[in-house]
Amino acid sequence: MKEICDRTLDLGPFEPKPGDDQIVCRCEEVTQGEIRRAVHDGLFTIAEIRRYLRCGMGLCQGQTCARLVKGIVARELGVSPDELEPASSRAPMRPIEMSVFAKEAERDER
Amino acid sequence: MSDKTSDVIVVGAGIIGCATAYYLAKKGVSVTVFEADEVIGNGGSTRNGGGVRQSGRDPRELPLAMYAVKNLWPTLSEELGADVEYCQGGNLRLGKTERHLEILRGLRDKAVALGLDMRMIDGDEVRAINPYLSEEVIGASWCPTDGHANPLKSTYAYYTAARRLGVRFYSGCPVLELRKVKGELRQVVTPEGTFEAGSVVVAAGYASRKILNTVGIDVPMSNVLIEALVTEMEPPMFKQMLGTADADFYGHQTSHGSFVFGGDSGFETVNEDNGHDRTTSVTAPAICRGILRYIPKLANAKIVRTWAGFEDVCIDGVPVLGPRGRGPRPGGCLRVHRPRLWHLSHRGQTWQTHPRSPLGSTTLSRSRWDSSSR
Amino acid sequence: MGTRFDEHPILGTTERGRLVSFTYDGKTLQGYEGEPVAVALSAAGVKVHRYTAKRHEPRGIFCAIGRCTDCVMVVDGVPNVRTCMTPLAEGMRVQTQYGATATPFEDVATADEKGGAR
Amino acid sequence: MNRTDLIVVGAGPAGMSAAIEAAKRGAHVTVLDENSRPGGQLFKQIHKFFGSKEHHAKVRGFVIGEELMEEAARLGVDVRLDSTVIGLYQDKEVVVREGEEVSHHKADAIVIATGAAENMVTFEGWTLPGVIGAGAAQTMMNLHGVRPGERVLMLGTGNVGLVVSYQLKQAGCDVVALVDAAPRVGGYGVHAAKVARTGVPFYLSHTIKRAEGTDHVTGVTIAQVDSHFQFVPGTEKHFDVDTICVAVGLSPMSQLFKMDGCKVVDDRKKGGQVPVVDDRGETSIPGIFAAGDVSGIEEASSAMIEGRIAGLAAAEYLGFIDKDEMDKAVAANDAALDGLRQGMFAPKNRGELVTTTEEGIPVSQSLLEHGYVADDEIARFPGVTGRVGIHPVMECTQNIPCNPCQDACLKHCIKVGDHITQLPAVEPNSTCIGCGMCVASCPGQAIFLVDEKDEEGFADVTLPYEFLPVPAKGDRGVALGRDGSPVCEAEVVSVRQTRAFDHTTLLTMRVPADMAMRARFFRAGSANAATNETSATAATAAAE
Repeated sequence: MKEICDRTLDLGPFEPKPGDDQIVCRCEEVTQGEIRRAVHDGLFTIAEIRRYLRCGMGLCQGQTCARLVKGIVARELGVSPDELEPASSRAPMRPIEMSVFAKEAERDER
Repeated sequence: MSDKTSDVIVVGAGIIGCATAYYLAKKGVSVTVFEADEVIGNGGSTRNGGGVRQSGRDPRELPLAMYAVKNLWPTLSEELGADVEYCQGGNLRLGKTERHLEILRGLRDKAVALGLDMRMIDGDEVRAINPYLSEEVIGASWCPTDGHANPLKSTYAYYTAARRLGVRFYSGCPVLELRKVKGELRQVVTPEGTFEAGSVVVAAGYASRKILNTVGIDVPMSNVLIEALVTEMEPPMFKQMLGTADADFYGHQTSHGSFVFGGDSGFETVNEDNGHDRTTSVTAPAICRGILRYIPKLANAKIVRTWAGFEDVCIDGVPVLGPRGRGPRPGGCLRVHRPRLWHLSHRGQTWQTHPRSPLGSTTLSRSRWDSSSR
Repeated sequence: MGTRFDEHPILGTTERGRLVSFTYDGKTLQGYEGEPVAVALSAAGVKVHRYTAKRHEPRGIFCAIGRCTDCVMVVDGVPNVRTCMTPLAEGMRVQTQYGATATPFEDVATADEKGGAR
Repeated sequence: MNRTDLIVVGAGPAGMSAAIEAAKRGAHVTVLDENSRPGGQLFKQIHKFFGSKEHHAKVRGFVIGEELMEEAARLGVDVRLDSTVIGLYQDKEVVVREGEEVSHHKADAIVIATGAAENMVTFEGWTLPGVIGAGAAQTMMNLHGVRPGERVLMLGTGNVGLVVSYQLKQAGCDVVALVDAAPRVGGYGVHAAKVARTGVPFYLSHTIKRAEGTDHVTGVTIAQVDSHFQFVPGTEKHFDVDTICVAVGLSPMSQLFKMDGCKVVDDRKKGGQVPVVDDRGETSIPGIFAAGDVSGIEEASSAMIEGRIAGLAAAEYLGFIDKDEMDKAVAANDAALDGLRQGMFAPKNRGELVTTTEEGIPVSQSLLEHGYVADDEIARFPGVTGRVGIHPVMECTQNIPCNPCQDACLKHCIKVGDHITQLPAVEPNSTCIGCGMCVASCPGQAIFLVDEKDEEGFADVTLPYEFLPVPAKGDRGVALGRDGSPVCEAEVVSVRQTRAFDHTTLLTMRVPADMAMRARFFRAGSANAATNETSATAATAAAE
């Protein structure tokens, strides 16, 4: 995304499109329209979109929607999805109960 | 005005930089913001626990916090046109032992002296406010006007609002050097060229130190990795911001339903420095243990994400805010901050554009170290 | 509805645990011990596992391997349980999840109205 | 802290292969997998695998899984199931959830073989219960013995979509249509053909317009799309279904690499975000390796070889073998991998249109556009010859790395040659004895035995059959053509089931002589009482 350094980049007015009401992030119920609008508001990176809208931040952590969100953002910006830096990956790889994460197994040294 | 000049240049697009830019633009000031990272708000602004807190603050910064809670936060969502999820649910700082209560009373005394409504309550009163807390909690300090907000939404709400007002943002554009012209700080050198302004505001977290070094200013500060976690959506339980006398953890339930908690493992100062904002294998479990000792009911809440980020901390734990040099001078300003939600946006308004700032002229100034008898 | 089959041309006879009873929104159903709760529900014709928090839309089995949010229900009082990963046990109490609770949205709305009138 | 030489994350084909190779060289290996059964996706793969004899070809996926487990157990590999990796932290520390607690594991080398996750597409109603991933369908029917639905529409004609459609039919579901927005079938033609001949219509250049229903799926409307993937008005077709199955590709599950700071890139030819690796699978962090789908989506057979290479490289990194020994062992695997990466479906051809075979024969357009080779196209392929007396007819028309048929025939009637992607040809002077081993061995179910008895006016066609109930000798029914439509009446004259056929029944049906090269599937009952009536016709009528 090096080429989009100047955030004043004009994407033109936000115009509704068919499918804007469709859910993209199933976990957090974020729609295509919300994502498109956020890009027009100046949120040009996947990290910003995720933090602002919570898409990809639910239980599945973007397993299902990351690719879809990337496609929508790239289309709005007029760039290839490959140019967008994907969001960071963080533990836990699978959701884990607090009580489990808190409990360290007895040491089994070998 | 040309592309490369503006009234003010802000270095750093965290919540402080974005808020400063927003309030200046609102007053008709032209602003250019430079962010080294490709992502806006990628430092402490989006890594913290979201507390909008007055209690437990250093007396030097408390007036700012109180001003913000009174004048700024209640209408912020409306003002910025985006829900920052502000919730004035109060702050409970919990204690389980007499020693804890002693610490809490100390905090209370300092706060009350400056006019903050903060009082000690016993265990039953605590559980009347928050019935999910363990029976082991014997008391707490209670500040009903504290609360929490969503730091991510707040940062981006300021950013998008500033952008709407015409603030020019450059991301992925590090400031390489500051330059003085005729003794006044006027120029900012970036890979995109040299930019000029009447004032320069440095709000770049720990990077501020290196940037300020280019004009011979040093701030005694360091970089600390803070870690936090978030759970999936849970049924609504409580609205308070929680903390403990022992600092086991801090956090709250968001309006979305998830719980956000931060804390530490105690190993922070000796952690291997890998130079990355990655979590360690011991901290999140330590935070969980801390939480469950106080809120056993959260045992089944599932964590979906943990994260870490650097927080810049000055040697005395209090931010630097004020003009370069000994006193206020038009043009050439210096601001360094700890990325905490409450004071940042506030300062942009009061100090730069508000006629009656609650700030003493030198309370938070860098000059506080100049006069120290080292 | 997910009909069970006992014979498969390649896999032969399906092995199942013992038949146990559990409740689904108060109704008694039967399934095989150890199979995922979602499978027992599917075989019993249950398709909707939850209604979402924002749009109150129905969701059911989607990934069946514990990666998505869609099959979560309130199991034995605990919300957000991924039923596709949770083995069925005798006497389990399974409830449709509304947002993050087992209380239907209509009931929440009614309770709010009553609360407001007080 | 648990310490070992090598930790492998993922007990799928790649991970298990890596563990086995490293353990063979003396390394202590721990394999971690979140599932209760090892083998990764192998346990849902009930079809016979493509490839060569050396690499488990014609063995069913779940059996390969069992074989890998046995070998690992013999070598003392510590396979920990129900062990969910929570994260990969600094200094090769893996935090693992086991039961209701977490444990910390450290190794000097790590192989990450976490596989892939399913992609999705959005359409109106895609969140309704009844819209499921293809993996969900496989899990429900192949692991738990429950049909995901009764009437299913499949979106996606890649190998997953094709294979799962077939599996749905094996589980007794009615697959009403296969739909793909692309203009051509994405997966192996033979996988498509075995579905098409059962009567399932293919709709290429079509996609789902909406899933219908209030609380769950009760129907679906598809429509044609133009070359820009925009709907063509007036082309809508409706189907009554209770399930929509989505199989639109896989993405590498590379999060662990990213979490640990390994360099990753987006690579469309590899299916998404993958770690940057050298030719031994080593990432930008020394001692951390990648193998299998996580480093680029391919077939399981490639994943196994990649796993072996990563295991050897890890053994060398750990000092259990020297570089020469590794290079020698890796070279053999490289050659095999190279072989598997040839042909029309090689990673380098992803997204490309291949119009002729390596032999210079035009690819069947009907296969690409409808899922079956048209009657007037079939004769041009080298496996298809007509002659009096029993002989194999190999309707294998695309260059894919696979040659079990060649080995299956003890009479050397079938020749693929040294180049594993060549189309099988009938050896001119060989004598077929009708043993049927080639029919049962073909993972694509593309081989038939045809016995043309000209004087008597009929022909016997032997076909692979993997459905229930198995017809009995003497049953009368209908022979279906490659396109799944009835072509003539047929009578079952022989039903053969042996261990060597591995659950594939060889059904021989008698048809009129002129149907010998058209009749390719058997359906019990009369032509009118067709159970799987061409739903397409009905649907189109309904839409009009």
